Amino acid sequence: MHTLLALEEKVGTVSETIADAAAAIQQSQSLVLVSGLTIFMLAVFLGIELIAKIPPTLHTPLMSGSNAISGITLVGAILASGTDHGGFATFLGFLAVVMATVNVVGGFLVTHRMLQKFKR
Amino acid sequence: MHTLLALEEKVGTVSETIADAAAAIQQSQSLVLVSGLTIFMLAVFLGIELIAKIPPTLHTPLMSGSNAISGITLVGAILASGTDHGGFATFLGFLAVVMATVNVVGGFLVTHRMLQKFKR
Amino acid sequence: MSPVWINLSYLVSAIFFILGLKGMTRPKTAVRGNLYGSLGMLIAVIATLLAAEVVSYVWIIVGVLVGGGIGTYFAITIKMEKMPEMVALFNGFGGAASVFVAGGDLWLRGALPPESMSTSVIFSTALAGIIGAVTLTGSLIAFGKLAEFRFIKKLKPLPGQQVINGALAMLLVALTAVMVNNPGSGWYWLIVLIALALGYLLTISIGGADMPVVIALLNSYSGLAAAATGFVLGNSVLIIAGSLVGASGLILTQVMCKAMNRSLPAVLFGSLGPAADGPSADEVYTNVKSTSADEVAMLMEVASSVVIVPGYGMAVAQAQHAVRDLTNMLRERDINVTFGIHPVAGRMPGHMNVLLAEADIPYDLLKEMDETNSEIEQTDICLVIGANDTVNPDARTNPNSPIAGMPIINADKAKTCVVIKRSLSPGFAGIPNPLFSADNALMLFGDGKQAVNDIIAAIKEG
Amino acid sequence: MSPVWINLSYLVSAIFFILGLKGMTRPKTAVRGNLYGSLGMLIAVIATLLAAEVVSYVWIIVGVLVGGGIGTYFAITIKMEKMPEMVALFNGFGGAASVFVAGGDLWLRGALPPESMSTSVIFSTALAGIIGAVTLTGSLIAFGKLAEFRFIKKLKPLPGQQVINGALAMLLVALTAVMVNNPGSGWYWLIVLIALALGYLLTISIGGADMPVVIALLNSYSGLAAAATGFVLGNSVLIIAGSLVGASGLILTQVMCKAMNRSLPAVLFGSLGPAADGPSADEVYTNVKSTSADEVAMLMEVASSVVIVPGYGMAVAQAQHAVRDLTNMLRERDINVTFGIHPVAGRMPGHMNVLLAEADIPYDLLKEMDETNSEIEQTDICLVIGANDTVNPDARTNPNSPIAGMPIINADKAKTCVVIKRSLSPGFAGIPNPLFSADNALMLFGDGKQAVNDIIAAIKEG
Ligand SMILES: NC(=O)c1ccc[n+]([C@@H]2O[C@H](COP(=O)([O-])OP(=O)(O)OC[C@H]3O[C@@H](n4cnc5c(N)ncnc54)[C@H](OP(=O)(O)O)[C@@H]3O)[C@@H](O)[C@H]2O)c1
Ligand SMILES: NC(=O)c1ccc[n+]([C@@H]2O[C@H](COP(=O)([O-])OP(=O)(O)OC[C@H]3O[C@@H](n4cnc5c(N)ncnc54)[C@H](OP(=O)(O)O)[C@@H]3O)[C@@H](O)[C@H]2O)c1
Repeated sequence: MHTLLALEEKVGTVSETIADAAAAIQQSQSLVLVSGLTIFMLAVFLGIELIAKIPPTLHTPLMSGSNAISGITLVGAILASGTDHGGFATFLGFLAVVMATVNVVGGFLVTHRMLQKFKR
Repeated sequence: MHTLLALEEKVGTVSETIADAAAAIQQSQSLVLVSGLTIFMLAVFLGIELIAKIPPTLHTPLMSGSNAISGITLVGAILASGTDHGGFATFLGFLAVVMATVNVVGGFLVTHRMLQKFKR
Repeated sequence: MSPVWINLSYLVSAIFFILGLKGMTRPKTAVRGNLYGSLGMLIAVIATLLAAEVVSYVWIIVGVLVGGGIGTYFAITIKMEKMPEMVALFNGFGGAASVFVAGGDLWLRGALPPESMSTSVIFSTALAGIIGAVTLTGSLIAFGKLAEFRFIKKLKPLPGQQVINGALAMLLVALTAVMVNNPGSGWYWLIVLIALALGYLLTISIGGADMPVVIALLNSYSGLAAAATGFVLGNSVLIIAGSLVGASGLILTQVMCKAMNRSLPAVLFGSLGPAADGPSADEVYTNVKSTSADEVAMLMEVASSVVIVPGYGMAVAQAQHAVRDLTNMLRERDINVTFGIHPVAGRMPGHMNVLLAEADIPYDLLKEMDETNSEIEQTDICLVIGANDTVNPDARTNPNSPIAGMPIINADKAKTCVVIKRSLSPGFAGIPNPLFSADNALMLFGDGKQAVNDIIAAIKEG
Repeated sequence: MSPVWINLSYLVSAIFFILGLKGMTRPKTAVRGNLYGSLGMLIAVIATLLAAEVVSYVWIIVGVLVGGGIGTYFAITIKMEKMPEMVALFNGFGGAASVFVAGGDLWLRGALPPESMSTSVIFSTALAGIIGAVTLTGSLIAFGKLAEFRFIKKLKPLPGQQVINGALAMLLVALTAVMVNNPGSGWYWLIVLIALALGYLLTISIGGADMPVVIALLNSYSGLAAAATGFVLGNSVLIIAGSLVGASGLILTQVMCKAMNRSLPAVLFGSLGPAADGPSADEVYTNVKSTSADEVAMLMEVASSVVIVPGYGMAVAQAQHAVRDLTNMLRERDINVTFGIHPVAGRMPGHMNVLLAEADIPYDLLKEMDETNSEIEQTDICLVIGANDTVNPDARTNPNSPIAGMPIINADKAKTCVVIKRSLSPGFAGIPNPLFSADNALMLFGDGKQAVNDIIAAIKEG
């Protein structure tokens, strides 16, 4: 009985700890959101400051280059198509990989081609 | 005995879960560091871009104003002096609160006083 | 790699994206900036491939090979004047990728315990779907319009379209709320469908002088879609890269709005209707005087200043190298030659600059619109090559014109204005141009390249 | 408030800091920018007060009242020419606060389970201590130098100081490593002590033309210390605000280095030694010609262009209002008056601009150094008021001078140069100035304000 009691007690504290941990995890999830928002805010301000000074000459290359950067979704596509759970997600991931790669590779290449002309 | 066994089993899985949770927490701690670094990086770039265009006229007010902003340590000071654990930490926190407040209040005020002159 | 290392790699990749964008703001550093950007992408992709979640590589490799092949092929073979279309198409692909990634993630979460479906994640998923889908159809329509496909021109906005758009937007908000409370792939795809329709409707009704604004806006959207996907996956590099692009697109949108003298709401929800009260081509073209290359050559020989105003037609005719030769020839004869670059000449912001740079025409001859306009009355000859809407005085004088209020290059105010184009057919906005029958205007009909070469030959002979 | 809401408030506060800094870069928006900054601070402080961790308010309230009182008192009563000292002192306080916060946090962690002592947290703690302590003593010394305390001037760098500094820096690295492996408050305070010594030694040896760089650098440090504290506490608003300030200080440092024609390493580890081979005052001042207000007035009456070069002495004499009156008077007589502003005139970057703005002297009369120098040879009278080092031609001609290489305003190249100061005593850098015995130079000895008023009176009479 003694052992049983001790065990029950242990289970009790253990459950509490788990509850605590779960709460902490949930908390930290929300904090991940907040830090995501913080990062978003900073990047938006930074983007605005970076581009504010761009001369008209570079509008076209900037659009095509930044468009290539927005192909960063490729990272998400790889994550989606690379999981083992397969099926529909892999299919969607595959489509996304194809499209994002077109965007990335085509975008950077064509920008490079254009900018070559600006070099003297 | 049946209950005992079940309980022991429970404790077993429970400990595993706890270990998992602990690992997750540690992981998330490191990720907090990484997101801190990300925020730091973005803010540094942003600071550089923001200030790059400042005219010499505003060098003095900028220094005194940004100096006041660096008094944000006040937030940390409040956290340190407001805990219940008291003693040495409270004392350090109190000192920090005083100094940071001088920095903040004095800094913003004197900047305001200076900038008034720039208004037309 | 452990999550921490992966995230540190993402940090490095984000730094390269920032340096890349920064580099792209100056001609000297632009090439390097683009390389930095692609390096950042490479780092992010490699780090992701090494993530623990990624276990099967087959489809990734196939996808990258297929996508890379297509991208490379188009990037290398596309002609410079077609580039705007291609960029629009690529932009649409980016939006589509966000739709699929968010959808795939949602599907995977279906198998996980419900805690993984936090409100913010589901909300971000819906957002990624909406922005991505709007970007997709919007870009496809823009692509069609830029490529000047016939059938796109035939697609007319529905009557009461404003109301329909508003209703669809409300519906999207409502469905998002439903989905947040009741996460499921079904709702997601419904949302995506509606957003696809919205993207189509929003873009189909925008035309003429407003397209540059829309193109910049779609650029911004593709970034925002990526950022929303970043919130779905809790992935900082997606958030950073996406919002950098979103912000830069927003700034460009603003720049375009200013250049077109439009407000953003006016572009998005502005008056539609094909300006039925505009004069017809027959009314306008009563006094058109046609000229020959020889006559133009003679005019040039006695001129002391020439302003060349290039437009989309110069790109179509691939005339930029011929134009450079003409420029050099005139400058050798001590004639002052400058170029008047309208901010939306061509089919993409800054398009003319790229084309003229391609032909090695020195930067310092390229003047912005305002500068050109301030000197145009003292200019002997304004040579318009394949430009139309950007020199249409209706924008200045006719408040009912679809391009009313758009600043133009005042070619009609030069002492003599010579216009090179193949016919009297209209430009992108589809409206007649009173410049062509102005008293001081002479039309040199013909293909842009041929006409310029004819002028060169005539000057050599003369 | 729950942590999420607090962090959202911090986000809002960070936005205000960004808008604030952005505003401070343009004269028109600077006042608003400063208000935004203080609003951001208010939000951050209130959110923190509502945090669950904060349970006892007594010491906080007392601390805020005491600190706020002191800050307000000084901010309101300080004279404009003393402001540089005060900003330096405040800066030091910021550094000290970081030291105490990091120390307090470490002490609190001592009571928690060892997991809370992650490597990165301890490392950040050490970093906050080091940067904060260097900022503290560095700023105190800068304060003393700017206030020109006697005893600070007497403090001489130790022989072989470079080596000592290097050794201390190494020691700090080693102790940080020890502390990371073996967290404890003892190690922390040892590190702080050594860093205090390092801050003292680094700053005490820097003088003359290099002080502006150091002041900007210390400004940057105070931000970096706050950012390090942010890593200790895992607090994003500290990281953001701190690194914004750190970055802006870094940019200013670079600007100052450029203005002084110095490289940052040269400033920090540069040649010390009081340039013993410079000429003595007696050697230099052989040909000093003294003048009177009447004579200056007569010169002014026939001049067509006057450049006024203000320096720290104008601030000390509070002469800026008199200078404005003189300016207005001369301009009424159709004499072209401009001001030549040296970037480091006064005791803080941009100090002169603040003083002249205080006296309502129009912006557009204020010219930067380069512009003034390009026109100085056509200038009839260069009126130097309380400037010394910034018009010392030794910087241009004597490579052994402690200010060698610093760009100066070439007052000696004007047709006539009139210098107002009280005596032949040196400026901040403590060296004689050959300008004062140049052939075209006239000295008007006296207090700046009095002398300018005398000139005004003489012109009125004449
Ligand atoms: N830049 C942007 O960002 C952007 C984006 C989207 C839309 N747009 C719109 O595009 C238009 C740009 O104006 P624009 O003045 O550059 O051009 P435009 O108004 O589109 O006119 C181009 C002209 O070039 C002529 N042309 C075509 N091929 C030619 C050839 N081979 N040789 C000689 N001429 C040829 C055409 O007349 P013929 O057929 O008679 O030869 C046509 O009138 C504006 O309406 C603008 O709003 C701009
Ligand atoms: N701006 C910055 O960021 C900064 C920061 C730190 C250090 N510094 C240093 O400060 C110096 C600034 O040069 P500066 O040319 O402005 O000034 P300065 O070289 O410091 O000389 C000031 C002169 O003003 C005279 N003066 C003092 N009180 C006066 C009064 N009441 N009436 C008339 N004259 C008076 C003094 O001569 P008398 O005593 O004979 O009257 C002195 O020679 C540089 O060495 C710079 O490196 C600048």
